[in-house]
Amino acid sequence: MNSDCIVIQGSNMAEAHPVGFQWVMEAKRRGATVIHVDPRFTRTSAVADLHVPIRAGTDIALLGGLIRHVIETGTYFEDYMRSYTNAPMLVGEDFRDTEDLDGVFSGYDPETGSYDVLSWQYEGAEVEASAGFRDERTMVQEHEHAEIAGSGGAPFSGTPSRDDTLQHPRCVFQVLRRHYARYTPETVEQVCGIDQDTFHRLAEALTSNSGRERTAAFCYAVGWTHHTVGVQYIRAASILQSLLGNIGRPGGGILALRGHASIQGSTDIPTLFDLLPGYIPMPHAHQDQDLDTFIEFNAGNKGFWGHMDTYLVSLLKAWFGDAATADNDFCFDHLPRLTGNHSSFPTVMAQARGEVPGYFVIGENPAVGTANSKQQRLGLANLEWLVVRDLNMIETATFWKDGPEIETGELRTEDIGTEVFFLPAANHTEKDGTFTNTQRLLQWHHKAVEPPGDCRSDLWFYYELGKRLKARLADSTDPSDRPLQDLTWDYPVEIGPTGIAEPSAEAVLREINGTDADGDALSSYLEMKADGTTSGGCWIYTGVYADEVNQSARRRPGGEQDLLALEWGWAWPMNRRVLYNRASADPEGRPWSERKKLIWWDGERWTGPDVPDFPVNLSPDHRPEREDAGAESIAGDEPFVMQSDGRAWLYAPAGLLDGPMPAHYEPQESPVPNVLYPKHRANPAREEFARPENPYNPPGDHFPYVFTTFRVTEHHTAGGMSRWTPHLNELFPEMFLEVSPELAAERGLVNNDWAHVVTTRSAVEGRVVVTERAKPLRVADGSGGTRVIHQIGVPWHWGPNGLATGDAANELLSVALDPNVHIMETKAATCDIRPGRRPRGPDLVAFLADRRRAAGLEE
Amino acid sequence: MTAQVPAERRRRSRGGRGEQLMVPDADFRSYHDRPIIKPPVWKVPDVPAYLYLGGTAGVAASLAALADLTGRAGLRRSGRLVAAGGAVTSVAFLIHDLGRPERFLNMMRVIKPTSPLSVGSWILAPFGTATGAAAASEVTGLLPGAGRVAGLAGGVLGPAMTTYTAVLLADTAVPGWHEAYRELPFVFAGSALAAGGGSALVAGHGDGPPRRVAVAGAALELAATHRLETAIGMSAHAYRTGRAGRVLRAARAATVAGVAAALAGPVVDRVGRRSPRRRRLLDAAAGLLLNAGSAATRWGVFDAGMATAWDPAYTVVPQRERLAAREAGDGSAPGATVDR
Amino acid sequence: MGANSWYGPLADPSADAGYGADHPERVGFFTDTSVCIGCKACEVACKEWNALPADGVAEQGAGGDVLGMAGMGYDNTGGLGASTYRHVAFVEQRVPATRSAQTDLDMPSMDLPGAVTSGEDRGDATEVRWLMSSDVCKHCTHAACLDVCPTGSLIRTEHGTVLVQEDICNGCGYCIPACPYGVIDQRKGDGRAFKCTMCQDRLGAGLQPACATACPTESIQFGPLDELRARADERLASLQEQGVTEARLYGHDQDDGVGGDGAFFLLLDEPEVYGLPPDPVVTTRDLPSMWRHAAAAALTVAATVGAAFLGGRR
Amino acid sequence: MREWVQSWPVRRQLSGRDPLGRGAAARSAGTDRKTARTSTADGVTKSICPFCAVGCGQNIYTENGRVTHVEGDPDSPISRGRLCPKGSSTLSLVTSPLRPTTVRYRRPHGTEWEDLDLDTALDMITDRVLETRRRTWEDVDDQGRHLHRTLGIASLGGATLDNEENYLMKKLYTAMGAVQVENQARI
Repeated sequence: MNSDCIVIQGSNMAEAHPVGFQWVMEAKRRGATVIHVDPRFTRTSAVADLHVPIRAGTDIALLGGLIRHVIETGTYFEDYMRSYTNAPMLVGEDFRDTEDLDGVFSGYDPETGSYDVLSWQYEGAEVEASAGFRDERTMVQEHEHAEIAGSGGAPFSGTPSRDDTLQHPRCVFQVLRRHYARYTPETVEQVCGIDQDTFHRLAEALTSNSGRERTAAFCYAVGWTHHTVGVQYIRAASILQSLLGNIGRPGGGILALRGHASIQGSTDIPTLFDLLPGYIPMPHAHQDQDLDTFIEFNAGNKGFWGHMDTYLVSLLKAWFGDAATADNDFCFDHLPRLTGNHSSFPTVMAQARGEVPGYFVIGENPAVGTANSKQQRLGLANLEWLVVRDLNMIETATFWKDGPEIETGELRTEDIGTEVFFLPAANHTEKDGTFTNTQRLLQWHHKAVEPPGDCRSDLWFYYELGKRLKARLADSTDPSDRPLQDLTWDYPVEIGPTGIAEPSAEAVLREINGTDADGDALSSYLEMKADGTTSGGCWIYTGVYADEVNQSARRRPGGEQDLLALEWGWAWPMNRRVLYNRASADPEGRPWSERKKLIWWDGERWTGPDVPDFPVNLSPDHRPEREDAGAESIAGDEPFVMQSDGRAWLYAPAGLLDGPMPAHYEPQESPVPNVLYPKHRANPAREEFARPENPYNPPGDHFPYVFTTFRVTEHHTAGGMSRWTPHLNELFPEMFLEVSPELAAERGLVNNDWAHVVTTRSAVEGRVVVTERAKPLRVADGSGGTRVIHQIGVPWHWGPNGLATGDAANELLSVALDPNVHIMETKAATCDIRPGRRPRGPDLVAFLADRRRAAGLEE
Repeated sequence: MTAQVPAERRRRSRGGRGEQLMVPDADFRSYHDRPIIKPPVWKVPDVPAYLYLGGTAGVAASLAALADLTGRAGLRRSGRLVAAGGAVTSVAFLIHDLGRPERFLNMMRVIKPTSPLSVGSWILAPFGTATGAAAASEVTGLLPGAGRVAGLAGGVLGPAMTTYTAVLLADTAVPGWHEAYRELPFVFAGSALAAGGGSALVAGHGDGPPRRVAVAGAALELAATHRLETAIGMSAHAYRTGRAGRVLRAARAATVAGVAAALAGPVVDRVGRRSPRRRRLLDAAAGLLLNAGSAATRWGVFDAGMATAWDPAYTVVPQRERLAAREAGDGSAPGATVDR
Repeated sequence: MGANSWYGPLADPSADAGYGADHPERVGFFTDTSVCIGCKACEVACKEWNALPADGVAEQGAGGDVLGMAGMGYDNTGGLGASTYRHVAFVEQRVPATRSAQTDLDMPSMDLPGAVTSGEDRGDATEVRWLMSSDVCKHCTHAACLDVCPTGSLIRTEHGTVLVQEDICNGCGYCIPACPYGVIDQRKGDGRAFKCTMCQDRLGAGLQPACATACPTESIQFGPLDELRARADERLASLQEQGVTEARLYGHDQDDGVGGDGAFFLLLDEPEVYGLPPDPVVTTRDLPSMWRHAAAAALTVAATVGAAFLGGRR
Repeated sequence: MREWVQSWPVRRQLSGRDPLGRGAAARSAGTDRKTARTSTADGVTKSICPFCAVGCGQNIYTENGRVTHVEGDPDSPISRGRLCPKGSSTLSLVTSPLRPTTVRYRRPHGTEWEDLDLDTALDMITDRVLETRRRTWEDVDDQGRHLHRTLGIASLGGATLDNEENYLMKKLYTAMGAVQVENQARI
């Protein structure tokens, strides 16, 4: 809304977030330039001022090209960059760049395919989390939400050396400059297929709309995260935006557009294996690690992470109540320990091996919604018991009856031993609760009606399950049952008109918010203590129940407020709407410009329309006396309060597993070599899984085309909430495949006839949509010439159940993951496409085996 | 700026409708070649039959009335029966074509001069009543005085019955009908005369006025239809081609043959030996041919209109020409027709 | 009933249709297709509010019931119909590429040192443009459907809109070919004709129609018609100023063949490209002449029959 | 009869200001009775759209304990009352006749669904959790490291769950010792 230029890249915002897109259109009406960078020409491109078609999976090459452009043309926001980024910091002498080592950074171990990150650190500072503990440094789910990326800046101690003239060859600025020196417009053209003219138009739009008076924003979604180098995509944008001074300022930023009502909440209060609420890492297994050593390893010294002890102790108090005492480390040992990657895909593979007897699937449809769905279904078929809770009879609940493997004869219903409980769920109109939206805003939804029949909220289900577990274990003397025995589980229950005893969601929210020694609701996480006198289930949400009021339910009409609308819902942390907004003022605390002011120092305190994301009384000239006192050790001109050094990182001396700076790597499956680093086609640190169900397409002519998955606005994700709704299904009634007229001619595809896309995993069919919107791109072929790349758009909303049925795109995909966050690559892979319907039944199995043999995968 | 997209015209194959593009590739653009207006949902044979029967009944009623006044009892009787039968069947077809037949009486809810169907209903209702009464009197022999009044009333309404249906078609956005609004009433008038006169020929009361009515009507029908096929601008094409063209050619053949047969009767009488039986057969054949021609004409007209509704060219091209003429500065009013 | 009751500019069609001076002001839609993102929220919101059945692809004008892709890109609705009161059209076309380069992007020309223009000369280059437009009943000032309706089912409302009264319609189907825009249609299995009501029930409750309420980008604007017309003029001027010279208003002119539309549009190409007639005329404009021709023909019939009896011979 | 004649639109045409029968005279009783179901609703409940993460405000209209309409909340500064096609389809989503409302159970190797009482289902699931947990419990690993967990029970949650629900899930699973707790957020 306040932006002067909006670059939408890795997102199809108009289609996936139409209502959010109103603000982009508003900005456009006011004269902002809107640019859409995407492999596909979508409804977003249709209303953008410029569409930049890009080869899927090459965004880092483009962003790197822009970083180089900004550095070489001197169009960075110099004052901002010098003061607020780590450009002046000196990198240690041991660091070697990809430019020096043919495509890997120093510390790479080809045996394990991983990095020892020690050599990446600053000179003069010690990065505490060493390689051996790196799983502990599990950071913020940066891939999903860039604004909070800083929250997890890896801790270090000491004062790094710096050169404020930016001339030292090892200062971050110079390191960065050398790293991207080869990312020229020519390279961008060769790698991405973006002609140089278009590149310059993009670069010009971006740089001319950044600086003191103007700001530009990036919007992204899973088009950036679903890659084997996904985290580095966002890092690249962060570097660019930090150089341009577009972070922490109105109309700037890097906006993650998330796809689900509370996907942000699902990471804040994570149902993720590696996190505890509020991005506190789950503890790993050690010989003897107590609470103090855990904190020491994980907490930062400076900034708000410096108080992790108070957050964690409050969490343990919230969970284990009176049983948690200083003497027993507040039940720290009740927490189960990690020993590796327990994320979704390794779990699925363990299931397929029969190692995981029980599985709860709650409001999710992995049987069609997860990459390499067949592998997922084989996991389901090897469970002992499965609980599915959903609104509709989704494929995950019916795989044993009518799954694709039943049709092909690979599985027989009678042979599948999985016991399945399908429990119908309540929908959002039938329960109270909060969703956290993509802007970190918690909004309460009130219950309007009672759920019908056996439908129940998930809150009810887990409350009931917990109650029964506790009751059954009440007399147990087994020490492993102590955590359940100690677990606080006394939530008030409201009996509804139809007799359903629903636990109070407000009471749960209040527990999340936390209470003080007197049992009163906390109003800020700053009030949390490490002595066990406070409790609180998720420190970043503290304040949502301030003054004993459910702040998330506030609904002062937007029309009565300014644009920030601080009295609508409640945003974490502390209801501030723009993170790092201290950066909207210059080091002395004055707004960079009148046009772009947000908060400023009025001589006594930080003030302005937003809630300052900074200690409110900390004057710009404050210099800390000690380096390890948490928030008190921040200098008054260091806006990035969650970072150990208060600065935005152009170079990440720690915290990432696959490089301190983003480098271009091809996707796991790519039709062309890596022009920049011929020795390393794909991210050398990516996670691969060699399994029979998970073959990777080899390079070569057998899979000559690129496909990218996408959403349309008329459907939702894998269809669990949209495939049963007539009014949505008539709008997009069938699976389809988007191809260019050139590809249609090459493969004999006819508009609205059938075609099928083939990978080594599977073949899926759809109606052909021949469109000039799909544009073949010409890129370098890695041996001095060029070749045309055809990209096929494959939407992923369908499955066998529901009103509008069709093949699921996820059948096509393999599982290869980003090493930092274990997210799979769905946005770029190779395939073949052929006219007509795919083979069915056992023929499909034989057909795929043939294709694998032809590609040299099976003998 | 105009987009450089040539009108990409596909042949439609769906549902057998719009079997082919009937207009030689005119330079125009459309949305996926879909019709701009909605083709009528009126069904065949309901609506063509309704048009044909109403017209035939109208002329028959007039013939009957004048026959009554001039003492031609046979003609009166056949006319009254045809009029009543035609009216009742025509109403039956109309009701059958309604989406909600049980709500037929809603036609009488309002009187709308802007609606030819409303006006038609208000003509058809008294016409049906009058001709029905006259026919009842004729058959039962009861109340001959009232029968005469009713018959005369029917006779007066008869001519209106023959042409309001032309307005019914013309008062639509269907190019083939609307652009023919000047000609259609005469086509329908001629067609009704031919069929009405022809029905008397079939009944064996064709001598004299009915034969003259039939022949004159057929001449009018042929002349007016010819004008349709040539003089109404682009839509004329639809009357010459496709199924409508074939049906109209068949109609013309039937009508011409009917006229020949109708004229042949008296001529044969004069030149050869009189044979009442042959004469009857010849007259009956003439009457049937004229009626077949009349019915086919209605069907052809109906079909031609449908064709112009399905093909967007018939809507777009004339409107474009109109706009171009206006832009060229002839000062004509918006939407003014440029034709003829 | 007044001077321009059948044709020509008419300031207050409600008054013309017998509503008292205290009737509400005339309302309508201004659909600004330049900001339409083709999301079809209007289609869904309309169907949800009006409880319309899903009807699959409207098969070539007559409401179909096929649940399948229409082969028309992202448009699987096809057109307006008896169960589809809003229809988003998608128009893909190739246009000269200079458009966005010179007009939309507020930036200097591309003479950066070292910049090499690859590919063809921009002058001949083309690019793809994708237009979207949400079509709806035009609620004409002179509505042919209303005029030809024999039962009085179709009426002008107090809001100046055109409404099918479901309790009256007998499914005669006359309104369907009368509409110059191809809007109204007969619902299969029901038999009656249906079209956009402009959410008559919501208007009565002081709400906006469902489509305008949902529209994320204000492409569909609802309001008093005079206000919308002024807003449209402003928007057109501002687009023209930005160099979007292809922008034009459609249905905005009260001197046009239907006396101006109650739902009018800002388009970026010729109307027929969106499936709209370029110069629609209310068919009843010619009705007086039609009646005169019909009367002349009827008199011809009467005269012919009469003359046939004049001979008197048997 | 008299009443009928008086309400006959033709009579209104002849006597009123709408002689052509194109408006006031032709209006039906049904049209006069039309009311918006939002006006007759028992109540309006403030809610949030369950689809994407923009977080648009929704007003839920209810009548006799049933949802009768869902539309955008104009008060929301996020959405200003607007909804996308999915958000606009919420009424159909929450009132879908295709929605299952009873527990369904498939026994191991079974070929058909069976009915199951909700309470029984809960008890059976409790049994399964306890048994699996007991069987797969890991107290320490072979290096003697404290594990205190089970790898026998996994969970995958959708990202449309409420924060409160996620919280109870994470809390219960963690106390249960389950660590393979994952979410759509990652996949």
